[in-house]
Amino acid sequence: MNKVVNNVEQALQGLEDNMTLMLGGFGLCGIPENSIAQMVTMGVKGLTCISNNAGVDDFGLGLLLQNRQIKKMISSYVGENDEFERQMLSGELEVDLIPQGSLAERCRAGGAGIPAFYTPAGFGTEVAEGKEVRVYNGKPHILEEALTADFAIVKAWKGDTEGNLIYKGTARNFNPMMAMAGKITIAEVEELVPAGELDPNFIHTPGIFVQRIFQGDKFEKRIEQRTVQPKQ
Amino acid sequence: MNKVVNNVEQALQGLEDNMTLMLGGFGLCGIPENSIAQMVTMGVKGLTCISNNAGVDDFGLGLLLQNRQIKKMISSYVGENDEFERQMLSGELEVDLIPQGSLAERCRAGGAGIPAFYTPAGFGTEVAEGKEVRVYNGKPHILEEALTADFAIVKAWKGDTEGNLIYKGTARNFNPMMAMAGKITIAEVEELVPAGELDPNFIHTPGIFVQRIFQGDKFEKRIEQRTVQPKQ
Amino acid sequence: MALDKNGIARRIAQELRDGWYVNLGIGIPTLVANYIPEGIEVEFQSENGILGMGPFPFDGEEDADLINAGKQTITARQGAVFFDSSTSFAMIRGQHVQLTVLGAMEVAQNGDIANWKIPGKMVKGMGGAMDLVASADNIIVAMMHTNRAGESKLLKSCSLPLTGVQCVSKIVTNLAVVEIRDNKFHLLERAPGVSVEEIKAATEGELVVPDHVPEMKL
Amino acid sequence: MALDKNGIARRIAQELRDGWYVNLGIGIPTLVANYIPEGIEVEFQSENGILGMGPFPFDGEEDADLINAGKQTITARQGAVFFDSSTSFAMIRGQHVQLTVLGAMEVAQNGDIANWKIPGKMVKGMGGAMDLVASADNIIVAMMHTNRAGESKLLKSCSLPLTGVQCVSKIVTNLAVVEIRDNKFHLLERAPGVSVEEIKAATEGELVVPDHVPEMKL
Repeated sequence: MNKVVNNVEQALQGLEDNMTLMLGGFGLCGIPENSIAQMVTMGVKGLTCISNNAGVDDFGLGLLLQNRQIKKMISSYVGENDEFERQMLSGELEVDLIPQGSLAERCRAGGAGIPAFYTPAGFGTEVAEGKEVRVYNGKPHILEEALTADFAIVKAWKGDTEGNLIYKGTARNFNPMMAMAGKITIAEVEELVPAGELDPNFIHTPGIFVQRIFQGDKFEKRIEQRTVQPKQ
Repeated sequence: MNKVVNNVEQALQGLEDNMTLMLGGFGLCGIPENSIAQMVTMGVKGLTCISNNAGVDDFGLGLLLQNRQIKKMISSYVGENDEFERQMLSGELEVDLIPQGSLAERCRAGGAGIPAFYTPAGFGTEVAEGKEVRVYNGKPHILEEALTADFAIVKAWKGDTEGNLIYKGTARNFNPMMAMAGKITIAEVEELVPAGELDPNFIHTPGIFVQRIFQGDKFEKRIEQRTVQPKQ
Repeated sequence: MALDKNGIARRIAQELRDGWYVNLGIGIPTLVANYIPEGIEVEFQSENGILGMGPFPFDGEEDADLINAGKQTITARQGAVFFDSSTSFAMIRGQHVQLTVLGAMEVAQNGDIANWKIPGKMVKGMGGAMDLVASADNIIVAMMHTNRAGESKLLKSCSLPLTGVQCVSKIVTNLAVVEIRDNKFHLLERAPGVSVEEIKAATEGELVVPDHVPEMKL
Repeated sequence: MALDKNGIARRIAQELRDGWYVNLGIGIPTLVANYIPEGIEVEFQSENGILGMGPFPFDGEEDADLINAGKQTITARQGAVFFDSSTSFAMIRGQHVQLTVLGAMEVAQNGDIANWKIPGKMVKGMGGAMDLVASADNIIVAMMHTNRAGESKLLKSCSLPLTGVQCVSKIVTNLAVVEIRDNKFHLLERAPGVSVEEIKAATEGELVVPDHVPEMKL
């Protein structure tokens, strides 16, 4: 079986209106740029997107928002996107805000066959509304359920033909858990290498979680907050 | 703060009778040999040991069993140890047998602040006795609780002075989850290097989980089943 | 003639499909890796933390840090990957492994399996078997049709403590290939030269026998 | 004279202890890293996946793949480590981080905190704040004592949607250091030149004032 597809068009085959997607990344760091651009081209609509953030107005998931392709966002923080805030306040966009740690763990749980788990995060807040509460170690915890997706789309630094992935720096973030939780997981990588070139001891996402892999045409890797100090 | 201790004696300071310990390893692969030898020397008794296996009669945890230092074992498979089987059948040793995946996940949960989770493993078997059952996705799951330990003792290939660890091959196994779940986590490593020498992108156990680290004097690394094919 | 262990493994290997990830238990299942059909690529997962398990090492090249779940020294193939036990069972529990092959002491006609404990006698533990059988969609049991005392291991209901309930899809024994459906054993194939009568006699549970039962092609 | 943001950060830095792992929120908390006391080593965790965060990079050396939770470009110190989001929150939820410093819109005298939402107005989301406040044993809030309208942010009870309940241990504001105990605010220190009366006037919740309230030493 060959997991390698030639381009982003082939990678996203079967991605249709009204599907649930997971998209890796934290802010604009480690997002699957090529796949997002292709989704704009495809014009798929009514999407439910599980992603920690919603991009900025003119990059990342912001591009899909501008285009009204997203029906619902499941995120932890969406502060950098004015269009998002406008659509949310006007009611055009459904939004499910989830504590970041619970979001990460719910994706991992979805990939790991754990349908639900208890966490203290969100107890006593509106996040806990309608959720079961149980006290462990003298502390109330709420029951959170696993998340899965029709497609999980992740971005890695390097990948091999078996689908094994490694990420770079803090671009790892949500990508490994989401890779586990997709019915079909697509990886776009900066560099695709033959199986055997990556050290088996230092792989972040084992290929078993990845169904399709391709080398992205172009990675802009935009920086959201360029903070520097002058050279002395 | 300095996590580096000079020797195994210092590493195990405070380890007392009747404590609960986690010990990494699968079979004899990746076990903390130096710490186990030291525990024999110390003669601590009444221990509850959480470890996937129980060693063999004359190596690994088998040494503590021969010495009657273990009160209770929490394991998934103990087939290679005759003394274990004898003590268990005679009732001298308490034994809690847990499905391997549940054992791994319960340790991770203990380290990750997740007090309980649902898993399908063991439903309908004696493992499920007294445990809550809930149906998710049409399939019954049982509720399993987190495990923690007074001391978690792990073995790594390399470690640095910050406590960051990397493992080699299949010697990784239970070590990373147990490292997370100890009130005090002790790492014995084959090679201890200064902070900065390990690539921050390829560390298996972040130093935050490790309180004490030392370079082991000697690693026998015994092979349990030497299976080879002749060179042609 | 009834199959030997290698014959059982050879027949099970015919069930492999290209691109599958497969977990092989200890014993007969391990032998399946020796009979992968031409033109098919599968990856073997061992629950102690490797995907892409290769054959035994050459004499003198064995590595104490590279073993399989049976604690045997192994090698890693090109493209292999090592991981920890919680990731390993995330693969298993999350149904990323397409086929699980394991041995059994008893299988019941409703798909229940017992393979980990004989009360008062054997207390080795379940290892990863309970996670595997509770999670996998596709479970093939590899075993002898009868035990050493000549008693059937394909039963109306298991007498030993269960490993998992209603989970076995197929059984390949020294005598037959049997599918489990609608709480019954369905005879699919006979071992070469083995008669339907012999299989019936060796099966305690309800066995549905079609008009024609083909011989295995090995 | 009331403290500025840097003064608040400087005072909070005095709470650091050698060997601690510390998570600093966005805003004033980030500044704490600039005032680590002599002779103390702490490691900063950023929940997007780094432990051992260093200062901002030199101009021209910024790396899009190396940011903090505020999406700012950063550097990694010697001995740093990168990890994924589930591991990051395992550290936080599992109480491996000894101190959390974060901002707030409101804090109540029982330790409740609100810092993520203004109904009908601000919908940025909670990010990692709910996990942090629900998990950490030691939470210091860094904020101005009053909001832009001059209203107290130390309240009998929060009016905004909560981020966490009964979790804040200490508050450091431009006016004072306040501890939360027994469902009351306890005044520990005054900012240099700020009177107890000023602090009382700026505190809506119940404030316990000891006979002597020392001035902060900065």
